[in-house]
Amino acid sequence: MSIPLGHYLILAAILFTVGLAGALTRKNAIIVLMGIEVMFNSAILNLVAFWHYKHFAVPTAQLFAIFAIAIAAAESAIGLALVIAVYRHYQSVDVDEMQELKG
Amino acid sequence: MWIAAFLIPIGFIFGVYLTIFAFTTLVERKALGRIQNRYGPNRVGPFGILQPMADGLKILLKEDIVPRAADKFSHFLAPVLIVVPGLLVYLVVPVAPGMVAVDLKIGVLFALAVGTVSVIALFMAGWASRNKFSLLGAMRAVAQVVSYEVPTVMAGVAVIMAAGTLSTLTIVERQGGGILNISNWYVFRPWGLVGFVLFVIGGLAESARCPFDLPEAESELIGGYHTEYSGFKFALFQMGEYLAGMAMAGVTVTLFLGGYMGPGSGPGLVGGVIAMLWFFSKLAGMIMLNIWIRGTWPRLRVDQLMGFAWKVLLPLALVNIVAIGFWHFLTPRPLAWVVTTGWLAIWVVVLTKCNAGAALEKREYRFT
Amino acid sequence: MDQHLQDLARQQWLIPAIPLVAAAIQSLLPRGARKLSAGICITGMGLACVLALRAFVATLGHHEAAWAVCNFTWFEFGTTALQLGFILDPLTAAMAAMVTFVGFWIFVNATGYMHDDENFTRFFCFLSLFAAAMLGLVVSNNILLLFMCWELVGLCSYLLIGFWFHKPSAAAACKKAFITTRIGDVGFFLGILMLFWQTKTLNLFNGGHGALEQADKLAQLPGWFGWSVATTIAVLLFIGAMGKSAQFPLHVWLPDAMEGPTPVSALIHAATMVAAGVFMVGRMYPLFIAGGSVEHPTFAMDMVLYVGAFTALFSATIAVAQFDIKRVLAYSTCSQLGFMVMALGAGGLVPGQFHLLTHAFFKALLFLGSGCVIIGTHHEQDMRKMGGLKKYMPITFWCYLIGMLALAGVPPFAGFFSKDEVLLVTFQRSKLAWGMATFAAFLTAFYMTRQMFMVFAGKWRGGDDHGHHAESHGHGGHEPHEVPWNMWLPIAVLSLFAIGLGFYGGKYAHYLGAEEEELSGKALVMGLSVAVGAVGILLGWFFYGRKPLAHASDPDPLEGKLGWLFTCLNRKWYVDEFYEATIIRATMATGTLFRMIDKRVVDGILHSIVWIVRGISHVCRLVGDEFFINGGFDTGCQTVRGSGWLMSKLQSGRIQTYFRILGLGTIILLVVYFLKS
Amino acid sequence: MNFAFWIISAVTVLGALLAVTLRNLVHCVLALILFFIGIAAHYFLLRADFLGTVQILIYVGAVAVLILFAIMLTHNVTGTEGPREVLGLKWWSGAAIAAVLAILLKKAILSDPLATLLPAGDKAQTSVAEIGKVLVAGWVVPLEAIAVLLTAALIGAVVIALEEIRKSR
Repeated sequence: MSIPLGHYLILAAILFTVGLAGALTRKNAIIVLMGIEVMFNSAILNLVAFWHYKHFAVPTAQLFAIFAIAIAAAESAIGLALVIAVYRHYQSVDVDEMQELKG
Repeated sequence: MWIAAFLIPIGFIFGVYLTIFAFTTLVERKALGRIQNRYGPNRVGPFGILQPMADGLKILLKEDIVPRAADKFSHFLAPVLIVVPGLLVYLVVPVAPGMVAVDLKIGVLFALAVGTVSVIALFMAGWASRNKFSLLGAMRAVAQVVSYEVPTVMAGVAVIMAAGTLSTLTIVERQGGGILNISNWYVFRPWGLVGFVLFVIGGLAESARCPFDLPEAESELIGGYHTEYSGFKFALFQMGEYLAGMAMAGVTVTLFLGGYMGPGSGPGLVGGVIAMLWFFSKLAGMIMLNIWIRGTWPRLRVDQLMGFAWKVLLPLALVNIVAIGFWHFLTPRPLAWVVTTGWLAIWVVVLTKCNAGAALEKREYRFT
Repeated sequence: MDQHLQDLARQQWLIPAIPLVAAAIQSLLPRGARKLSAGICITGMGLACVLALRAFVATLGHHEAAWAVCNFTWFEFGTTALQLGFILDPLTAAMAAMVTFVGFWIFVNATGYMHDDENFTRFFCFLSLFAAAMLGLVVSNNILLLFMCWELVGLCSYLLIGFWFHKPSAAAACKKAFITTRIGDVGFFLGILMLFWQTKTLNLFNGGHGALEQADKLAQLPGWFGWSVATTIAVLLFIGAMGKSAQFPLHVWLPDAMEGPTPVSALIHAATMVAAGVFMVGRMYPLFIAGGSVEHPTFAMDMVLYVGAFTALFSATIAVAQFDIKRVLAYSTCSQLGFMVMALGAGGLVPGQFHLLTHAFFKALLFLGSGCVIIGTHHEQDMRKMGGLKKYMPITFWCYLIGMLALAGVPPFAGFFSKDEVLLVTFQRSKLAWGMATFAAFLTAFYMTRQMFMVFAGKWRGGDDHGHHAESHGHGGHEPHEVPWNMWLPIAVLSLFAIGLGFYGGKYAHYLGAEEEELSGKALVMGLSVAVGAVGILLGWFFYGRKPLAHASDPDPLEGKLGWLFTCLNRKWYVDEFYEATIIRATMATGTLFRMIDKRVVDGILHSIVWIVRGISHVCRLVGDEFFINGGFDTGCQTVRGSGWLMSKLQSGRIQTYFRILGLGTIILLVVYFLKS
Repeated sequence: MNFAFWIISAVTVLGALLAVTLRNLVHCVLALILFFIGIAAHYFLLRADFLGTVQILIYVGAVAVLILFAIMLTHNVTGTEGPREVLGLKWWSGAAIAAVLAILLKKAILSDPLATLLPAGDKAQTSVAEIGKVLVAGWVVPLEAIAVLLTAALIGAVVIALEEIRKSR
């Protein structure tokens, strides 16, 4: 009756693709960052799911999860700071307008 | 069957705490009155006992105005989100031995974590009402809550280190024993005292009461983030605020004042009732303390408020953790006492000294 | 003695050098330095004269022909060395002495004649240059040096004839003179080439293996037209001489050369230049006589003989009908030259050379005299407008008379002896030539007396033909006047020589080293020549002395007699017209013909070639370059740019594009993973 | 038990979808917060309580607020998105890539034998203390590294954001 691992994997996959779609399609930088956050969390969920189904006894998975969350938080902080700085320069957060680093 | 197991604590929490909320409003107004040398509300029912019901009825009858430009969805959701964290905290507050809604192993962390949710609610309220003043008030509230949350959590860490567990029940149990179940309260430890003070200040700040009630300071921001609310939503805001205050008081009690520990509290039915009595009396004491502070202390300026949080409380909390470290490893108790008190005393002096200038600088007026 | 001669030979080059240096200095003088220029010129000529006389005197004393040669290397290139040389022998010495002496007096006369000409300095510079060239020709032992001086002399004659170049007739005359002599020079040059080709040396006398010393050897070698080489060379050289000495076919330039100033005519067309041709034949005499003897002489000798004889007769006839005082003398010179050439052709080297010397003196005298007459009559040259000058110009008259008598061959004068010698030699050789010569002598006497009476007898006809013009000037005709001292002194000196020189004929023969031989019919020839001379003078007096012309416009008495013949003579037998009609038109025709050919054929070909090349290049550009190279190259870099652009599109700077590529990448990886498993 | 999973995963997916598709930025953030809470709930379901609270504490408490502040700083206060952008090629290509990826992942997961693994039953849940002990004992270096990283991130973010104030004065 309990839920097989596959469900969690699919759930994580779906969340990941939703996050990716968000990051790809939306024009607003902040939404892109949020998309990335969603992808991060789906990855960590995947990790925890695997931990739960295979290595329940070993606590290291949770450590990894914690580290991952910490890194994700730091990343989003920096990302948002950058977005603010870019906004100051472009007066807009439209991803398409930030094109100056082009080839 | 197991659903019932869930419903009883929820019902208990709702019943008890909401009535406490109701009467706290009354008591607060009467106490403030007394402080300000006047009677509080005494018209409705004898000694104004029925005042809360009157207020509740009044608010229910009031028209619920929603500003046209407001963001409908978040305007409606904000009051709900403010109340929820307050109530969630009570899940982990042990009222009597074995009597806690949910015995989470990470009770304290849960309580603190839930506290952060209220930040979002504040912001949503301020932002949803599309009102510059309410937004300013919300931003101030968020800033204040976030900056005071950190020292509070750090202070909680000290207790967790002492108790060695995150579960609130075990923490309270740890504070039992000793002379009359009192001497083991963490508040009577040097680091416990510091932690207690930090927690009380943190509690006041998080619920935006008294010295830190800048967000809805009437004189400046006309009520801050809940100016645009009226009717029952406004009531929810009031309830949320008080519940948050009481929640922090409850946590303070469990962490530092030994929860339900008191002379006579024990595991049995009678001990349990006495324990509950001790818990609620300590809770009332803390509430009275808040009201007292509210009545007497002037409001802080924003920069003083922020400065105080980051430049005094946080360092003190970190120092406190170090102190608990000493306490934990220095086996001969009196040595531990001396070292920790000395350490803490030094830091208190240092912090007040180097912050003296900032805190008390003379305010120069532009238009003299 | 021989050593002394050798030293003198070595100094021979000084004689031409001094006038050359004088010419160089004068050429640098400004127009105003008139006196200085004349002074330099005359002193230069004087010095050369002294040196020449010194050399002449040195050669007199020898019993056999005094002879010295000085050769030196001019410059070397590789193995061959070009040698030049100077010679001192009786022929050269006598000639140099004559040229310098006569030249000197002519220069003195010229100062007077050119007195009021503004190009005075330039004139005297040309004169000294001419003298240097003539002397160089005379003293050279090298045929190339001789030829160079020969050309220089030609140049000077051109410059001097065309001195008044602003006169179109003078300009045309100097060109005519130069070109005609050049035609002769071509033959001369071919002769030199053949000589050098055969003898491998240019020196005439070079100690045994000089060009002339090999004459006998040359006589054996077969040359052109069946003649021997020597004869061929002789013929070619004589053609040169004909050009320079105005012999029959090439004589047309001499009368026109009278356009130049009179001293020029005197110097060049009487004494020196025209004599150069005769001198050159004399110098090359061994070549002429090589291969033949007196009995059957070589073709060259015959040619020289008859050309000379005919020229003498022909020009004498023309001289009779001339009205210009200088043209009469010009034609007389022409006939006298004919006499000299005839003498050489007849084998008489000595009589030819001796006649040359005497003729130089009295012809110079006559020309200078005519110069004085022209100056006296204010540049009047037409004899019909003169007359009666005897009373106005007594000195000139007497000197002119002496010169006339010498020329006519009256016994005591120089002309008689030398002409008699010539006639004697010709008599030996060929009776026909002798007859022609004697008739020529008669005509000479006739036209000279005609000239004397027309110029000096009768009354002054100057100013008549313009009739009213003269009166309008208010002071009657221009009275002729005597010439200043520096004009009549030279003719006086020359007249002395015209008298005295004749007696030295025998000494001259001995001097030249020719053996004395008694010639037959000497008395007949001498008597006949004197008679002929007398008859000529009588006829002259009869026609012109008895009733001198009254007016310039009167017809010439002879004209009435001869009628059409007189006009024919006056027109110089229409030789010029003949030349004009034939040779000149022919050359013009060939010129235009070649021009047409050049224009049509050559240009045509060239243009077509150019057109073809342009066509080819055009095609190449269109097809090759434009299409292949440019095209290929352009497409090449186009693709590169294109791909470059494509790649750069990828780096569009938009973060989401990178994301999409990332997604695409993972998809591909997954697909590969599935396909593999 | 498993219907809780379905509800929570439904809530999470809804949160994620809304977070990505909503026009109003603030609503997106709220949806995102819902998503974070959903994830936390899943952690509780997977009996990783500590993780759940940490998730709530960090994401809901800090990151969400951070995003809100970012929106406030970079947007006109109303937070309304600009005119709805035309669903150009870019939008479709993004969505297409995501869809294809989803299909492939799903195929990969289903085909893998692990998918059918069942939970190992109710063994003792690792307590927070255990985690703490392991963290400090075996994983001290990573812990310190994370600490350094977080401080660096903190300082970095401040420097980037602050620059504006200094310049503006």
